Amino acid sequence: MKIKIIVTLKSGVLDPQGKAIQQTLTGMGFNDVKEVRQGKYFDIETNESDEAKAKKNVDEMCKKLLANLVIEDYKIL
Amino acid sequence: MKIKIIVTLKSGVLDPQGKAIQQTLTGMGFNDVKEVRQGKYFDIETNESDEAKAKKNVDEMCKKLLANLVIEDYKIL
Amino acid sequence: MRSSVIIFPGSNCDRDMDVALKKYGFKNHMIWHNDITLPKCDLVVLPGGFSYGDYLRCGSIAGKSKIIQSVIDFAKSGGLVLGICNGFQILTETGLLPGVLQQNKYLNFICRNVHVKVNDKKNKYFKDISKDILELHIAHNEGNYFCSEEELKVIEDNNQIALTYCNSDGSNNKDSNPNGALKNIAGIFNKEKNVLGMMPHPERMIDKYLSGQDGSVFFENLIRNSK
Amino acid sequence: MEVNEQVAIDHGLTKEEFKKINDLLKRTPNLTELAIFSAMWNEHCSYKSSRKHLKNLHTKGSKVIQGPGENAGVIDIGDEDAIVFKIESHNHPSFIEPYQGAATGVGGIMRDVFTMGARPIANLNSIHFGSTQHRKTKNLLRGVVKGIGGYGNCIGVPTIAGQTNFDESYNGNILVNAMTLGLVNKKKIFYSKAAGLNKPVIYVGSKTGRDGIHGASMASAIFDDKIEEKKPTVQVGDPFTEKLLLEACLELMKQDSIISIQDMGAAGLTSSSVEMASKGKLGIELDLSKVPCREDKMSPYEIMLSESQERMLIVLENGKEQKAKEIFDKWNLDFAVIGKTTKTNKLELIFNNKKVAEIPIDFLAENAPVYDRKWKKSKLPQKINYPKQIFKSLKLESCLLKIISNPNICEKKWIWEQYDHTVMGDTIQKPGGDAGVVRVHGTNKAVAACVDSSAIYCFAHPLTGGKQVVCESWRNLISVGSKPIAITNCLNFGNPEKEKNMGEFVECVNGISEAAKYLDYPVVSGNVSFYNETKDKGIKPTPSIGGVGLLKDYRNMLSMDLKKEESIVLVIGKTEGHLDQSVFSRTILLENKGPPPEINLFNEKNNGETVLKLAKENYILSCHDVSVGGILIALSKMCIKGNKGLKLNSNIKLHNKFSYFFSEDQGRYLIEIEKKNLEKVTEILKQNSVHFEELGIVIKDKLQFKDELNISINDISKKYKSWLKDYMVN
Ligand SMILES: Nc1ncnc2c1ncn2[C@@H]1O[C@H](COP(=O)(O)OP(=O)(O)O)[C@@H](O)[C@H]1O
Ligand SMILES: [Mg+2]
Repeated sequence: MKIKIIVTLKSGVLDPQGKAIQQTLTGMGFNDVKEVRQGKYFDIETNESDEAKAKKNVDEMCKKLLANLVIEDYKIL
Repeated sequence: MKIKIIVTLKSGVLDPQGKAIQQTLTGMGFNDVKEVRQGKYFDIETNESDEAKAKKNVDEMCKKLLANLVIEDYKIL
Repeated sequence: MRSSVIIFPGSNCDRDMDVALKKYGFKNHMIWHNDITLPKCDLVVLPGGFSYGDYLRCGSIAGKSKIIQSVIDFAKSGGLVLGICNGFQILTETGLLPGVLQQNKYLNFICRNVHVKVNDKKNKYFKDISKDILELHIAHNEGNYFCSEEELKVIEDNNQIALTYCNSDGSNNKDSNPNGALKNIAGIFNKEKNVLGMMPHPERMIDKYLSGQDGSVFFENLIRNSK
Repeated sequence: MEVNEQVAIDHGLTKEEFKKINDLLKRTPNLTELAIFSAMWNEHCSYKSSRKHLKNLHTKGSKVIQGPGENAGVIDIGDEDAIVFKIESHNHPSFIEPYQGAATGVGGIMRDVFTMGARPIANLNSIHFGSTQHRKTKNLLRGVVKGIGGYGNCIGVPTIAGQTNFDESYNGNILVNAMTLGLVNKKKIFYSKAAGLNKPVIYVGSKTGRDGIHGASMASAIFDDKIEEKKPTVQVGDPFTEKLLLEACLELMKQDSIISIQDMGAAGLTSSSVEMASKGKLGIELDLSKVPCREDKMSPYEIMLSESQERMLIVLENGKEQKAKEIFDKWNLDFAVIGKTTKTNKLELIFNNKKVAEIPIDFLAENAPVYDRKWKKSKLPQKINYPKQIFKSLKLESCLLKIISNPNICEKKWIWEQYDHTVMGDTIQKPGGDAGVVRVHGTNKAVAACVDSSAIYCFAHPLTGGKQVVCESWRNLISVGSKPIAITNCLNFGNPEKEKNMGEFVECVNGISEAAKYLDYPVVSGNVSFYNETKDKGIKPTPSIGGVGLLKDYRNMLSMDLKKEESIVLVIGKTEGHLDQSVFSRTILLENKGPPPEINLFNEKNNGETVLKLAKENYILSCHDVSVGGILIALSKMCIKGNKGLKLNSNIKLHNKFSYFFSEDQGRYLIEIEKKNLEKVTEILKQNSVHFEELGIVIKDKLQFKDELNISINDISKKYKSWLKDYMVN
């Protein structure tokens, strides 16, 4: 089964990429854009077929590797 | 309002980072992981309050900047 | 011969390129990304560096800068456009060159000398070049060239592959591929061969005290051909 | 929030310090004021434990334009040119978040250099990690290297040299020291001293966020189990913005409008504004509502303590604001007039039209506490007597292969290939040699730089260790043919409140100073990092010395690769056979006691200067200093780099071949010379009373010694080159 994860910077943590993208979008004429924050997305294909178990595993992966909890939060979709 | 976007590599496009993560996870003992694909996630805060309009705008942003359609697909959540 | 080097915010090989072009006889002008028009010139160079910090995708944001439309027009009119490293990435992002440059296969930035083979000499960049194999320098994190199979077929059919990574004897194989690039591609042309994108930095190899001198071979040939 | 003693303690102040603040102010400070005191009186900003001893450092010399006390040191390299350089630690943040910690370390040191008007031309780094067996080491190393590269590569400044060490004492406390060299016109150096009344105070660069609030106090805190809670204070670096800031600042500096300029480093707006005012004996008034903020509702407390990166504070000439703003607009950076200089000698802060803090500048700077901490002297350990039979079963070849693949000796290419070391087109000696060398753009001059530490020696005997690091740095510079000019130092130590650690500090400083003075190799800048300790376990004393030397003509640069078959290799300096604290003793004999090798400053200076004389006469084909591992290791490296072999003389006078080949006696160099010059070289060496021995002759591809050693360079090379790569990849 497939599990999807989103990892985002904690609010308040500087997101240089997001800032540059927002400025570019504005420069391109997308004047409505107020803020852009960029994060990471992971698609994990696992052999575990029990959804609850799979998610528990993925939760551990996030904590141990996929997210850096110092500056990032994660969400399992 | 906030619009969320996910940009992923087209299937068939090599994802070295995803592969490295998969290997690391396996090395860490997560033996069930079959494949990892990494993508990007964007949170766009726009002043446009009409959802349909906002999404239309964001769709254009994706085409013009946020995704490189040669190798990437996008999805507006 | 007149050349223009475009400076984007975050370009960092612009000075090196200026030094190299002047050394081999170009009259070079530095052009700011916010300018709208190019001065009259024979060659436009998009230099290496980290335009916009490589944020989003390398070259993607620079690909939207004001000057780019003039560069595209210049290329379409047959002018020589050369993109080195980040410049190559920008050229693929603007669509002047096919494909994309992905992250290096082993996920590390690589700074070292490599050998590349000149694959096509029927163009202004490599016509009559005195060496078939050049030792050049690479310094990049995203040099892993990729394109779809259909596209690759077109590229190959048109002889658009300009340079391939090789061993010092010219043989191409996995060991001589530093970044995982498709078919060992280190540089490609557009169909008309007036636009060239390449990962290696010839401008860092223009005298014997630097990493080597094959950059000189490249520039000497380039100015001769653009006359 | 009501300020009381507990709040002060939570801010890292002691009870006594809190009382002193109350006495000075004659009232209780409000929370913002308390935070400002805590930042300024912190070890990191006030140097309260080290100041007394740093005064002893030798800092004077004919080439010194600016010694310690400014953002960076400045030395004269002839003509109109000067080099600005400094090293700085970013240890604690790098342990918590290796990528961002290391990246912002590089960013910070580069700002220190371009603040003074210099364009950065080279970066170096000294990094120390725990045991290679420790579970965290690999990831920390990977993250730190990526962070250093990520920042330096993006800015486009070559990383030309560095040093990497592993030792279990860094298991819980890695060291990341970053060094930058910049080039400036002697007449256009900028300083941080404010001058003049009612001058506009300008904020430029990135916006202020809640990053790193309390970073300065973290830098001086001992790690404990609560480390997780301290995490959110790590800053994120934005090298792209720094590149813009660099270009914008250099552009503004071309106009005559800057009176003083200061980067916002540790303790951000607080320390930058206080320092500028304090040096200028002025007051400063800031309206914090005008500070560009990234987040809503930031309080004066947060604005003053934020350690958001890529920001600068400038005092401008009146009337120059508009022109300056145009430059920062062009580079798309924030620009705001946030205050003015005043005659009150106070720091006065306004927020939403209300005064929120008022502190005499003196209280923060000059009246900051200074401690004369207790310290313990170290005894010189007894020399070890090695019984003869322990050498019996040893083979030269296996010892050589084991040592050359030791983590602290093996090739560090996996690291420096990730650093762009050739950008700017002037790097003529890349990492992997004794020192990195970059040309002074557009001239025949070149600058050499290296960074060294030797915690093992410093731990065994701090005074000797301190001297040794300076000498090693001097030798590395000589080995590339440059004349050593001056040093910067990053003093990484444990908890200064412990007598042993404080003693290590005091004696290392004395050792550094003694050697610097004797060699006329003054200290022009530096940084102290105390409290490198986790759960009571401190690091070995680790002063990192960054050295800078000058080559008047870059074409005379030396390198270590053997050049020519049939030429002769000499060892300069005497080999006494000192094995204690050597890699050989520690890894082969498993003995880690005993004194470090002795330093003889006379020989050190004489040998070095004589090597330079020989270089000047063009007698030297290649040169390498003998450092850790001893002669055979140094020789092997020369062979590997030059892809040549060496036949060692069979009549070398040996007391014991192991102590001859692997001892780490100081003051030695290996030089390769042409056979035909042997006589002339010998004569010069004798004239200068330099001890030397003929070691052998360059041959094709083997390292040979009698019938005891016959090994292909290829085999040695594989061992040398594969260890780190294999370690990191597997
Ligand atoms: N972290 C690093 N960054 C850049 N270069 C490094 C780093 N670590 C080691 N090096 C390079 O590897 C080489 C070997 O270092 P070292 O073992 O200290 O040399 P030696 O003792 O022979 O002088 C040096 O040239 C140094 O510049
Ligand atoms: Mg050395």
